[in-house]
Amino acid sequence: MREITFAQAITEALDEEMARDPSVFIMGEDVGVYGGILGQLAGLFDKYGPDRVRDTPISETAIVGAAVGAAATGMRPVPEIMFCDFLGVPMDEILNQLTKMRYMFGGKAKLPIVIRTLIGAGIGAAAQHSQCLEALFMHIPGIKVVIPSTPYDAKGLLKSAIRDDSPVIYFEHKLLIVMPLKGEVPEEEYTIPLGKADIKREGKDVTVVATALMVHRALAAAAKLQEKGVSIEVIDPRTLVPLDKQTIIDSVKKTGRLVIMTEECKTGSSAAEIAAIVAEEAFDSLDAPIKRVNAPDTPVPFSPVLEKFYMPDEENLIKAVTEIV
Amino acid sequence: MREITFAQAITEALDEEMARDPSVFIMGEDVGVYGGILGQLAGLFDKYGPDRVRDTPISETAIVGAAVGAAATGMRPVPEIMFCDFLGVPMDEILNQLTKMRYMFGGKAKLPIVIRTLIGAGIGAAAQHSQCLEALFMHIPGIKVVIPSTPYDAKGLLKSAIRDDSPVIYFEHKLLIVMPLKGEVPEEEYTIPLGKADIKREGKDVTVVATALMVHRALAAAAKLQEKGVSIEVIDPRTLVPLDKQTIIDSVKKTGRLVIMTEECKTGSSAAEIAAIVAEEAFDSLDAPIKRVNAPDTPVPFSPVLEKFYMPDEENLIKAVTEIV
Amino acid sequence: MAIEKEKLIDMYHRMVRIRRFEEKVVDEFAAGRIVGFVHLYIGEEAVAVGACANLGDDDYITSTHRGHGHLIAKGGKTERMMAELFGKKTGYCKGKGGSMHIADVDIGILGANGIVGAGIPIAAGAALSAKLRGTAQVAICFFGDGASNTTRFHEGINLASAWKLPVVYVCENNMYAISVPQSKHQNIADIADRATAYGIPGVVVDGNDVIAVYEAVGEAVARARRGEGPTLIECKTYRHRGHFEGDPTPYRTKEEVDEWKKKDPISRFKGKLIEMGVLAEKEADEIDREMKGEIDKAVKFAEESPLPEPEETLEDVYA
Amino acid sequence: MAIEKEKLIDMYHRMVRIRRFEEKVVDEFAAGRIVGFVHLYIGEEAVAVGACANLGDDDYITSTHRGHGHLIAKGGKTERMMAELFGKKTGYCKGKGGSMHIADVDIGILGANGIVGAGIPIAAGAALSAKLRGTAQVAICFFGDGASNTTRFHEGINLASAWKLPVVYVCENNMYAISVPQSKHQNIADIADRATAYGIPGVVVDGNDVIAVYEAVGEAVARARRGEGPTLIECKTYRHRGHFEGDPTPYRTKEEVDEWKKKDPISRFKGKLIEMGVLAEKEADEIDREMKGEIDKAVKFAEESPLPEPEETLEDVYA
Ligand SMILES: Cc1ncc(C[n+]2csc(CCOP(=O)(O)OP(=O)(O)O)c2C)c(N)n1
Ligand SMILES: Cc1ncc(C[n+]2csc(CCOP(=O)(O)OP(=O)(O)O)c2C)c(N)n1
Ligand SMILES: [Mg+2]
Ligand SMILES: [Mg+2]
Repeated sequence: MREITFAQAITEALDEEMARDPSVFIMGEDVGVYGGILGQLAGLFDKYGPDRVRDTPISETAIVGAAVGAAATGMRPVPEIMFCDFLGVPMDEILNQLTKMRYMFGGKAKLPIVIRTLIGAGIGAAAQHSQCLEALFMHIPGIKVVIPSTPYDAKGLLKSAIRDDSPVIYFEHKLLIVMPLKGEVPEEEYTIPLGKADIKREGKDVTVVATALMVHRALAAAAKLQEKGVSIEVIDPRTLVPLDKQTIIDSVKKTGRLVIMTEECKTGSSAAEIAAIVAEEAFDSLDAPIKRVNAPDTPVPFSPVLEKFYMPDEENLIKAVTEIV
Repeated sequence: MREITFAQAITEALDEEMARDPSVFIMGEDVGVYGGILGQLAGLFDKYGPDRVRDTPISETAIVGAAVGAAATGMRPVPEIMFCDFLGVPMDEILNQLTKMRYMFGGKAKLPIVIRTLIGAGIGAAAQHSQCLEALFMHIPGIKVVIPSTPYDAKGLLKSAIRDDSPVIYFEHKLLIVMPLKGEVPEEEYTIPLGKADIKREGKDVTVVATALMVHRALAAAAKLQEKGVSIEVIDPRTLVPLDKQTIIDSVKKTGRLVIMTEECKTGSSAAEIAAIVAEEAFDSLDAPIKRVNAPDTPVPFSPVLEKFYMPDEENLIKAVTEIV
Repeated sequence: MAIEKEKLIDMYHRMVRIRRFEEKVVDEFAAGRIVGFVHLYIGEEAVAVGACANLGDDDYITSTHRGHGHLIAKGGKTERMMAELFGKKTGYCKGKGGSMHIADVDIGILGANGIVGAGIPIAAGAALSAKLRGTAQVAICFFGDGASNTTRFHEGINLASAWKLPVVYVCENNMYAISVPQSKHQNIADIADRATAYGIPGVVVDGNDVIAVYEAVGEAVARARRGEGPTLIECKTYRHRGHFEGDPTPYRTKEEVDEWKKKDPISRFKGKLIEMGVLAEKEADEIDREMKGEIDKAVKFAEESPLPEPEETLEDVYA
Repeated sequence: MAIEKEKLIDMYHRMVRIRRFEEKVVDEFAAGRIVGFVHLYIGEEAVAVGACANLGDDDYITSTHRGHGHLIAKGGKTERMMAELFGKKTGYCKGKGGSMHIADVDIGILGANGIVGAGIPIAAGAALSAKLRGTAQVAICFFGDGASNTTRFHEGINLASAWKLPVVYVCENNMYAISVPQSKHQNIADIADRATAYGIPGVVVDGNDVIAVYEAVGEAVARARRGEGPTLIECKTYRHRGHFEGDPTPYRTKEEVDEWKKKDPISRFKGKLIEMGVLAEKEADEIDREMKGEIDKAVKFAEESPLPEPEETLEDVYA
C-alpha cells in the first residue's frame, strides 16, 4: 500500500470532505497561502479559494464564536487553532457556547464543527507552544475528543469527525508531522468510527493504553520488553470522547495489569480518567496497581535536555511495567 | 463560639488581610458599591475605597492579565471572576501567563494572586452559571486550588491563600453562601495551611472524599448510613492542589473502601484524579472498586426537577456505598 | 414618514406584548414560581422592536441575558417562553435553558445568552454562513454597554468588518453594567465611536424612540444586504428595574429612575401614534387588553404543562 | 534637535547591538545550535530603541515573541540572552524559557511572550501597580499589527484608559501577521485610529526613524507620568526576515522586501548622525566592531556555559 505522511493524511481528509460537501469550510490563522503552520493544508487554498479556506485575524475567540454561528445556521466549519496552547483564548466559546448550545436549547441546534489543533512537545517550542491539553476537553461534556497516532487513523478519523453532527476537537501531534511519520493509507475512501479503540499490538501480560506520539514510544518499549519475555498489549483509544472503555476493560481482564501512558501533565490527565474507570469497573480483574506514565506537573521547559527529561519515553514505560510484573 | 456565614467568613478574611498588608487589593465586576454579586465583599469598598476595591469593566481577560502584571511588580491582587463559568474568558491568561511565568522566567517572578470565584448548581442559574470547574485547574501546573466547605475553612484558607507567594484559585460554592451556611469561627486570628485535608467525620468502613457542598451531603449520608451500621469516614481535602493524598491513603488503609463525591461532571473530574492516585499508590489496601459519585456528563439544566436530578445527593452516595460494603 | 400603518401598529403590539410579558414575570418571580436569574427589559422595548421590525423570519438575531424583549420582537411565542421560565417540558428548551437560554432557531433566534458579549462572534458566524450560502439573510446582534468592553466585541466586530459580513451590531446602552456606570467602565461617551476601530459606520440613536431605531437599523440592514458589511448602532436607553429581579440597586438614585420613566418608550410611541392619527386611545386599550389576555394564557399554558422527566437531564448533549 | 549627543550615540549602539546579536542568531540557528521558534527583529530596531530610550531601569516593558530587540533596548545582557537561546543554565531563564520567554524582572523586563497580545493587560497591571504604589514608573507595551485584533488588545487598553494608567502602547505595524497582510486582517489603514475607541491619543510614526519614535514615545511617557493615562502609538515598520527562522515567506515579494531594506533604520540613523556631525564613519565602524566583539563573547559564553541538569525541569513551578 502507498505510504503518506501524517500531514498528508490530514490534507487528504480535508480535501475529500470539502469536495464531497460544499458546506464544509476551513478558517484559521495562516491556513490560506501559508497552508497551515506545519503544512497540513498544503494546496487546499489553491483548490478551494479564499471563501472556503479563510485566513483569519489573530482572533481565536472570533474563530470559534463564528464557527458556532455558522454551524447553527447550516454550515460545517473546520476552524483551526494553530497550537492547542492557544485554546485558552476561545475557551469560553468552547465551554459555554459550542458544547452547551444544543443542550441549553433543548436539543434544537446542531453544531457540526471540528476544531483542529496541534499538541505536543519535542521541537524546543517551550511552555506556550508544546502542551497536551486533551484532558481539559474530556471534562467538558458536549465535545468529542479525537487524538490520532498514525496517518491511517488521522485520515479516517478526521473524515468521520467532519461528518459528525456534534462538535469535535481534533489533536495533531506536531512531532508526528515534523518527523515526518509515514504510514500506509489506502487510495480508496474509508472512515474510522469515533469511539472505537485500536489494538496496536496484542499481548498478554500488561495492557498499555497510550495516545498520539506515546503510542509509538509504547510500541518501541513493547518490542524491548518482549525481548525480556514480557508481552505488552498496546491499546490506542484514538478518541477519548467517546472512550471505548470496553476494549480497555477486556484487555485488562486478560492481562490483569494496566499502565497508561500519555504526554500530558500527570495530575488530572486523561490517564487519570482511564485509571479511575478501570478501578471502578474492572477492579476485580486487576492484579497490580494501575500505573501512569506522564509528563511531570510542570510547564514544558525549553532546553532540549530538559524537554527530553520532561517527555515520557520508553525507559519510563519500561520502568513502570517492570514495577508491576 | 460565635457563628458567622460563609460569606462573612470570606469578607473577614479579605478585611483582615487588606488591613494587614497594603499591597493586597481587590478587583472585579461589581465588587465595589455592590459588594460582590452575593454580598461576599460587603463593607470593604466603604472601608478601603475605590483604589483597593476596584470595579472593573466586563473584561475578565484584562482582570487576570492585569493581576499578573501587578503581582509581578510587587502587589498582591485578589481578582474576582464572578462565576467560575466565566473563567473560560481569561483562560489563556491563566494557562499561559499566571501559571507559567515563574517557570518560564527560570524562577525569577513571584505571582501572589488569588482568583476568587463562585461554583456550583442549586439556584436555577442553568448551564452557564452553575458549573464546578476545579478539575480544569488541577490539571494546569502552577496554580493551587482551594475549595472550602465551611465558614471556618473558608476564612482560614483564604488568609493563607492571600499570603501564599504562588497563584491560587479559590472556589466559593454559591449554595453555601445563599443557604446561608453558618458555622463557628473564632474571633481570634487563625490560618489553615494549604495542602492539609480535614477529616470531617471519623469512620471505619468506608472512606468518602468530598468537596464543597458535597461535604455536607456526605455528612448527611454518613449519619443515615450509621443507622444502618455502616461507619463512614468523611475527608474534605480542602485544597486539591496541593492535595493531601497521605490523609486519603491512610484512611483507605484503615477502611479498604473508597467513594469520591464531587459536584463536577464525572469524566475527568477531581474524583478521577483521586481515584487514580489511590489505584496507583494504595492498591493493596483496597478491598473493593473505587466508586465515584458525580454529576452526569451533561451541562447543568435549568428546571428545578432536572437540576435536582443533576446534582449528586445523599441517595446517590448511599447507593454507591451500599454497592461496595 | 413612510412607515405603513400596519407596521406601526404591529410594532406597538410587540412593545406592549413584551411589557405585559415581563410584568407578569415580575409577579411570578416574586411568588417563587419562576427561579434563577431573570433580567427584565422593561424600558428598553423600543430597541428590540425597532430593530427586529426590519427582519424577516429567516434573518437571524443573537440575544443576551436580558433576552425576552428580543425574542418577542423577533416573533417568539410567549406561551413557550413562559413555559420555559416555569421549567416545563413545553418550554422552548424543554426546561433545560431557562430565561437566559431561550432560543427558536427555526425563526432565526440564535438564543438568549448568559455570557456577556457571546452573541457578537456568533452573529458574525451566522452572517458568514448567509454569505457562504449566497442568501440575502442578515443577522442583528444585540448587546449592552458593558458587553462593549469584552473580548468578543473586539474580535467579533473586527472579523465581521474584515470580511464585510451582513450583520448589524445593536448596542443597548442602558448606562450600567450591573452596578458599574458607563463612565467608570470606559473612557468614552458614545460607544458608536468604536466603529472607527473597524472602519465601519457608527450611529447613535435615541433608544427610547422606536421609529428612530427602526430607521437607523433599517439603513444598516440595507447596507448589510448590499454586501457592504456591518454597522454599529448605539441605542441610548435605560432599564426601569434592577439588573435582575432581586437587585437592591444601591448604585443609582430614585430620581434617575423616575427621570427615565418619563421617557418610557411605550407611552412615547403611543402618544406619537395618537398624534399621527394612526392609533386611537380606545384601540390602544384594546391592544393592551389583548396582550394581557395573551400573557394570561401563556401563564396558564405554563402552569398546566408537564414538568420534564428527571432523566431528560441526560438527553440532548450530543446530536 | 534637543537630544544630547551621548543619548544619540547610545541609541545607535543599541540598534547595532540588536542587529549584530540577531545576525549571529541566524547563523547559530542555521547551524542547529539554536532550536525552537526564533522570530527576528532585523529591520525594526528603531522602534524598540527609540521607545526604550525614554525609560529608566525601574520602568517596565512587556515584549513579544519577537523580543530580542526590546530586551536589548531595555538593557538586557546579550550573553545571558545568548546562553538562554542555547538552552544553558546561565541563560536568563536557566534554559527553561528560550527565545520567546526571556525576561529580566530586575530591570523591568516583564518578559518576551509567546502569546500574541498577552503583554497588553500585563503592562496595564504593571502600570496599575506603579500607580497603587505611588511611584512615577511607567510601562511600555510592545505588540504587533496582528496583536491589535486580539481580545487582550481591547480589554487591556480599555482597562488602562478607564483607570488612566501610566502605560504607553507601542504597536509595531510590520504589515503582516505571519502570512496575513494587514489589509486582510483588519478593515483600517492606521491602527492608531483605534485609540478613538478608548478616548486616548493615537499617533502614527515612521517606525524606521528612531528619533521620531523616541520623540513620540517621549511625549506619551511624559503624559503617562503626569497621570493622564495611556497613549497608542503605531510605528510603521517591516521585518527583513521571515516570520520565524525557517519561514519560506510565500506571502510577499522580493521586491517588497528590497524596497523596505532601502529604508533600513540603522543605515538611516547612521546617515543622519553623520549628517548631524554627531558621528564619524570611523566611529560607526568602531561601534560595529565593538558590538561584534560583544556578541562573539556572548556566543562564547553561551557555548562554554553548562547545560542545566535534567532534574531542574521539576523546579520553579511554585514560589
Ligand atoms: C463573561 C461574563 N462576565 C460577567 C457576567 C456577569 N454579568 C451578567 S450581566 C452583566 C452586566 C451586563 O451589562 P451590559 O452588557 O451593559 O447589559 P445590561 O445588563 O445592562 O443589559 C454582567 C457583568 C457574565 N454573564 N458574563
Ligand atoms: C494567541 C496566539 N495566537 C496565535 C499565535 C501564533 N502566532 C505567533 S506570532 C503570530 C503573528 C503575530 O503578528 P504580529 O502581532 O503582527 O507580530 P509580528 O510577528 O508581525 O511581529 C501568530 C499568529 C500566537 N503565538 N498566539
Ligand atoms: Mg448595560
Ligand atoms: Mg506584524
